[in-house]
Amino acid sequence: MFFLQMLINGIVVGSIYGLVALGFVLIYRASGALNLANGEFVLFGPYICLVLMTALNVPFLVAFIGTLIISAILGLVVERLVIRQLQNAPTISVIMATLGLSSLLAGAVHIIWGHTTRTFPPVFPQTPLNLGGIIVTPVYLWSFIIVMILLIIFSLFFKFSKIGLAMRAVADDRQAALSMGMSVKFVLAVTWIIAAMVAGIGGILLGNINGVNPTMSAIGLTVLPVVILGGLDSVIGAIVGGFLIGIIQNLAGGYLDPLVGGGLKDVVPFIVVLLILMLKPHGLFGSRGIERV
Amino acid sequence: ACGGEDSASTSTSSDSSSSSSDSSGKRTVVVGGLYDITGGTGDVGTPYAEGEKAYFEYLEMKGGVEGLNLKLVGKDYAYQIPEAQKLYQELRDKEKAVAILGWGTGDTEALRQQVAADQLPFISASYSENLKNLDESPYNFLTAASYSDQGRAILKWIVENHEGDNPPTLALLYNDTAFGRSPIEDIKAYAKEVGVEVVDEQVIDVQATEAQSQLLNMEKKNPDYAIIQQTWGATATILRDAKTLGIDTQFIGLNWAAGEGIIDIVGADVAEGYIGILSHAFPYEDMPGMAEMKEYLDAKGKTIDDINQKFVQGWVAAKIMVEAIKIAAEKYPEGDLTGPQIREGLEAIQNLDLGGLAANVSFAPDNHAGTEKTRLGIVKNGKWEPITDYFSYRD
Amino acid sequence: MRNLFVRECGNYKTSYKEDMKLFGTKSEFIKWLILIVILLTLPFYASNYWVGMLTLCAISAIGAIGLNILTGFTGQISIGVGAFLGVGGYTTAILTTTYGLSFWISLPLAGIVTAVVGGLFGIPSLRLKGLYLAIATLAAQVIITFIISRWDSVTGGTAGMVLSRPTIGNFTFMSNSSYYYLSIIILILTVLYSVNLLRTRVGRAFLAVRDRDIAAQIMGINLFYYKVLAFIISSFFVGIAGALLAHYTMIVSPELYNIQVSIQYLAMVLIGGLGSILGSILGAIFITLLPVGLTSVVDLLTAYMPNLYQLFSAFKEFVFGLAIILFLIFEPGGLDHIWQNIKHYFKVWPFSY
Amino acid sequence: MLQVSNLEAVYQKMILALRGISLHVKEGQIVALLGSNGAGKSTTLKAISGLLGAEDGHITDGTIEFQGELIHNTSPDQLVKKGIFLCMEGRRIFKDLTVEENLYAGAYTRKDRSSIKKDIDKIYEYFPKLKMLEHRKAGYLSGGEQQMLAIGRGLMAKPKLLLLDEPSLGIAPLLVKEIFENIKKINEEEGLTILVVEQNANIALSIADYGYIIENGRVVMKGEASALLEDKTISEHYLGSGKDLKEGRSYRQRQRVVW
Amino acid sequence: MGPILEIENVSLHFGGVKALDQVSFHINEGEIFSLIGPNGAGKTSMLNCISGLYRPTSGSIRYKGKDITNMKPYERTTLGIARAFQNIALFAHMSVLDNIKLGRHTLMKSGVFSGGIYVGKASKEEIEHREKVEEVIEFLELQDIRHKPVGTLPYGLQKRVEVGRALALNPELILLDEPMAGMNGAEKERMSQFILDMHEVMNTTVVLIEHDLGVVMSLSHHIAVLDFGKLIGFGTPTEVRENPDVIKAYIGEETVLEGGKA
Ligand SMILES: Nc1ncnc2c1ncn2[C@@H]1O[C@H](COP(=O)(O)OP(=O)(O)OP(=O)(O)O)[C@@H](O)[C@H]1O
Ligand SMILES: Nc1ncnc2c1ncn2[C@@H]1O[C@H](COP(=O)(O)OP(=O)(O)OP(=O)(O)O)[C@@H](O)[C@H]1O
Ligand SMILES: [Mg+2]
Ligand SMILES: [Mg+2]
Repeated sequence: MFFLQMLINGIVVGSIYGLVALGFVLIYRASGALNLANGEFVLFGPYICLVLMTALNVPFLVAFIGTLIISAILGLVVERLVIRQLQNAPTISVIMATLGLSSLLAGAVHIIWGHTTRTFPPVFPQTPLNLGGIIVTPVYLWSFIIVMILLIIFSLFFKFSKIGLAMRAVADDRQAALSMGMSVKFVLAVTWIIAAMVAGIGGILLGNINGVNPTMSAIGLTVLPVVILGGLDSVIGAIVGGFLIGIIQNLAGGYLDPLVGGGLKDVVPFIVVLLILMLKPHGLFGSRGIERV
Repeated sequence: ACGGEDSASTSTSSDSSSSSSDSSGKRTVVVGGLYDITGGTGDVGTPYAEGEKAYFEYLEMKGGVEGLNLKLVGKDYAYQIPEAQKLYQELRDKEKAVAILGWGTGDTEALRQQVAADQLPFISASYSENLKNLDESPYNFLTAASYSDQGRAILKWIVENHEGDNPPTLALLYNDTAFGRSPIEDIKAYAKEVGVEVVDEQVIDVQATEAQSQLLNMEKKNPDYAIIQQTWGATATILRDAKTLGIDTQFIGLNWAAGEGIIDIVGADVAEGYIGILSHAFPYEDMPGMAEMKEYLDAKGKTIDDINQKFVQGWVAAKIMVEAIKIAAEKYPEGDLTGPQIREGLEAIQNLDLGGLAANVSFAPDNHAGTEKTRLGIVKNGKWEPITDYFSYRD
Repeated sequence: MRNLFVRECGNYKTSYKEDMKLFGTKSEFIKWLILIVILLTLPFYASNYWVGMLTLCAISAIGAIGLNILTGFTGQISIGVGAFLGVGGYTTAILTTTYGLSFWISLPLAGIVTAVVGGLFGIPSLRLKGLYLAIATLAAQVIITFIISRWDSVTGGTAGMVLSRPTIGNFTFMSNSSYYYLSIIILILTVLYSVNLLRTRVGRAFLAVRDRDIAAQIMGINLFYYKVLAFIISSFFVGIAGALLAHYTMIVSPELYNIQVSIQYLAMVLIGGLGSILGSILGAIFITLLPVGLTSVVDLLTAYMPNLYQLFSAFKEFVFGLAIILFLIFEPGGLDHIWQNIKHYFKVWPFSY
Repeated sequence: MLQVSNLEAVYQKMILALRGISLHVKEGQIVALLGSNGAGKSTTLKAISGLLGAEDGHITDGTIEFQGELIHNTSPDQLVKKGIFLCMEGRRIFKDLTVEENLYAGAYTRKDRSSIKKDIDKIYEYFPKLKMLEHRKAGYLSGGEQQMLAIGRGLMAKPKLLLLDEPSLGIAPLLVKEIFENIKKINEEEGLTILVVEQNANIALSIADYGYIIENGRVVMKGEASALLEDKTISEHYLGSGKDLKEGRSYRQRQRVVW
Repeated sequence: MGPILEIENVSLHFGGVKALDQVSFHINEGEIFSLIGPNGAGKTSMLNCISGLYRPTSGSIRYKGKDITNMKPYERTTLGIARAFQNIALFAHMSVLDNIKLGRHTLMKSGVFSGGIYVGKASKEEIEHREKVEEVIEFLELQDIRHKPVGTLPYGLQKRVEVGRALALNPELILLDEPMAGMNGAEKERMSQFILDMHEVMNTTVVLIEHDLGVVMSLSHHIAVLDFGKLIGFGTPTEVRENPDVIKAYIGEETVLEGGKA
């Protein structure tokens, strides 16, 4: 029972990790860069949703869609004003720029919304569900469902849309992609828009769990092991990685923490990742970089 | 004397705010402030900083301190210790601050040696027991019961109020930082002394969004009480997950785990019955000490709804510092006030009446812990209500 | 794996070549001499505060040079510098405080211990590349700080340890200016060493590993050896910087070495210029002083609008981010590149091909 | 169809690569562009297809006209939509995509998605080797296989004007002939206009209608392909002297090709 | 002169693909040896096996009688095996000079200490080797571009720098993978002369992959022909030219008639 509860906990918590990790994967697929501002992207969503819900008094679903739209705009603006300017710069500069972005966005959040923790009016039912002795909070169940839906959407998207192909081509060789008639700008814009939207969704779910305050952006770094475990360029990897890390964390918390005096929960993902990388240098699902001479 | 001050006096710096007499013949005294506004503890750091500033503004409103030109120069270090170290240098060298109002445990401890070397009295919002040690921290002052004393007070309360036949059992929930671990050993030692059994300890990260594995582990030991040494975020996580899992342990938070914010975050429902250390008064409590603050708020066109307990806490810290400066200024009417003189001022404070905003404080050359007294409160109907008066575990 | 450091086309960096020229001509040498003299006389005319700030800059510069050797020259991104600074800091703390060793012995030992730890965490570089390696170093960061905060008996746990300033005979490096000299001299030695190293065989091998590791192998370069070597050398300097910093602030605690620190160092090398020693120094100065500058602006503004202090504080963060972004957009080559352009402007090379 | 006039281009604001090139390609023609290493051939093609920007290059002077429209300020993706497609030098296949995906990438701008599958099969007919490698990541292909893929990708785009940069690079002789025969065939059957840069002057001129020779960023000679084929200087410099290599040389006395 | 390199039953499989299938041949010391075959025949894979980038699935490779099948690539370099790549693999950001200097890596000694101190040992070594590098530069006529970053050079010149980098190693065995790709007739002739000089002046054994049969036939002492990973022909140019399998798979009837000129 204890084990099962840990397992389920891991999965539900992992679904949020997966969601946030997805944002990283999308950006990586299109530009080979790590979006270190992902955590701040996550931060924006719930604030916007909250403003829509409390200040404008719209129902949650409308606020949710509104948030998606505004997040999309945020993604677009970021791409236009920052990423596009660095089109010809090395990837590491782009990574650095996202770092700058994270500081800038965090500053913006502070300026606009201040420092206090805000809470969502209850959106999801508050009473925990008892599934045969295993207790799950509805918010987490919802994140699990949403993650699954997104997984399907993205898999289909990458399979059937040209953008999916273009994203990978752009990441592979930008100049060659241009010569194929792929608009690098368009591809990047779409990627950032989607990534911002995904982050927004993750943020809203997270905000429903623990309220919203600027420190929430820390999730950005927390999920890095997830992304790496799954493989930087794999959508399915992000999700599976999310579940795995969630489970590992909970099991470690459940069984190992009592032995070492606690605190392993936050370190264990990194240890696991280090070990797994030794066996699979590109994560579980990441594609191997090709080098031929 | 330290080298820092030596070369400062020979420097050609042309900073305006040096601690010399201005044209009106008043002596300028600069107090430095280190705030966290934009960092990890910004939610409590900001009202605290506002409280400190408010007190200085209030003083000015009331005509200031006789013969002194008192200034508070505060800077946001975003809870980054290296930044705090830089800003401290700036306060010391550029602003010529002679006393510091600090903030977190990490940065206070990081600056401990330095302030001792520079001889600048330092009051921070960290109530770490370490700082009581006069050999190691000769310039640090504690304005409220240390975390350890808070824990001891809780233990005393438990022993006195525990119902049931078996001796009370206790769990400790804290995070892996200097702040989190600060009282743990002392609490364990004291628990042993008073016959409370510590059955479990769990480490929960400051930024944890869930703590189910830890709580389930704790549940196995089924403690009667659990003491929380966390900030609001993690405390909220603990209370919520405990509710979800149907854990019936009585949670009791130290001062940073208590306060209004916790109710705001988890909702009155979940918070109901949660007990916490109330080291300072809430604005809505009708304490005599509130009069000054109300006067200030009126002048600013604000009400007590605009402030919270952390504001009060900052206000009190500033007030104690100013009190010390007044004493020092009286004793040393000539020349610039220096750090050691202000320290003397602080050490001369005897049973300073804070009008119920906090326990009265006294210092002495061999005691920098202002008080051991604190009180407990409980959340009832979405509001904190004190359940004890200020008391010391020794009482 | 994509090479993270190569822009898709065009605009090639020739910093290595520039390095060769750095001391190549007599006039250059004289210029550097003048610079050094300026640095060494600085405490005589700068305020105590600025001497303190520059000390911090110098210490950061040592660490940034270390990181640049790893990231800029060998192409291995590290997000673990913070923890390695900690290893240096704790080593010297333990050696001087617990074992009573002299600073002058513990300083190099701190470098060596950090080098060993860095080398250990460099072992995954055999198989990991690019961002995967970067995250592995992040893991190093998390694991090392975890160990430090848990190894109470040795490290004092989360409470940290207290250090004292170094002494020679009766003289203690207590004043800002004396510590400034200490740091600056070590910085100069670091610069001399790394500039020389990087223009000789080992440095070329580093660059080769960064640019095209397969070709490098065929040139007879043992990839593993050089990758780990880069970790070792880099960590050595980071360890030295950590030790210097620890004795400067006189405290070590796990919270001092968090990931923010790692990220700041990464920012130093990127803003300064990857693969440039001078860039590392400029970057260290920039990242150390920009917040200071912004604080002054905030103070200035607050003086007029005291009620907006909170807003301005947040603005600081905002502007900091903005500065980094603008910088990357308008000068992707880093501060080093700007410097080169300025130099180019004022100078006609006596013998340019 | 394509008119390049007095084109000047620089890299990194200082390296002058083209110094006033003028070219004319008529609809339905195959035009060959010859010249030694560094002459500026690739730069010319990149300029036409708008790809200089990605290499920090700029057109500083001159105009490019395609079907009566000035295009030197048009973005590369627009140019592909207009019907100009460049098979870049050095293959530049997408390493991480499979062979098939690379071909799909070639057809990125095409609207007639239904016939793409059919065209891919056609490419496999031209290059049976590719069919065998269909699902392999392109990065693992041999040099020549990659080159086939690059050409196939160009054909997939169904452009009006195809720019080929050294299609025969690294291709075995038998296949070179086949490729050029196919190019000629497509040109004749589908009226595809082609501008080809080639080192193998012999074979390029043999299928071309017209030829340009550029050196140091300038056109130094132009004419009907057949006439150029006959020219003696050309055969010496571009085809090699044909002398026995082992005769009469010492490396101190080597002659350099100077125009 | 005996064989410098002996390839024995070397096979190399990638999943289902047999890039090399039981290939055996040998290369004599001091000769110019060519490896030809259609695209994807396995020529580059063979060089990769020789230089250690691929490890054969089975079979062995002996260099000067010593089994090197399982040696690391960088170890082989120290034995005097150098290589230039088919797809240019230069260090694009470095100057021509530094690229070639890198070729001398194994011949130099300065390390972490002497290099960092520079004065003395390292500086002497740098100057000493600079002279050797200049010789290579002169040999390949790269004088006027020696300070240019190689990334900005035209394709043909980059190929030449690659050869130079390999040559700087003072190799006994040099592996050249299509060094003349992207060159016109005259340039090929020039590269051919460099190769002949390497062979004659420097006494290096040359292994050459090249699709231009004219060049191959006139330069090589021996030729091995691969097709689909199998060795389908081996011998002197004349022998290979007349081998019917080779004609069918690679040369083509007409080409032979044209006199070996593609
Ligand atoms: N990215 C670049 N940056 C700077 N200079 C460049 C760049 N690409 C080409 N050049 C320069 O432009 C000139 C023309 O180069 P280009 O590539 O057009 O020659 P090419 O005729 O195609 O030669 P090749 O036959 O070798 O391919 C050369 O001098 C080359 O050095
Ligand atoms: N690392 C690898 N993974 C999978 N397949 C490979 C790999 N390396 C080579 N191959 C395959 O092995 C075969 C032989 O490739 P190789 O590069 O040796 O050919 P080649 O003879 O050099 O051809 P070319 O003349 O076109 O360069 C090809 O079909 C190629 O796709
Ligand atoms: Mg070209
Ligand atoms: Mg090949």
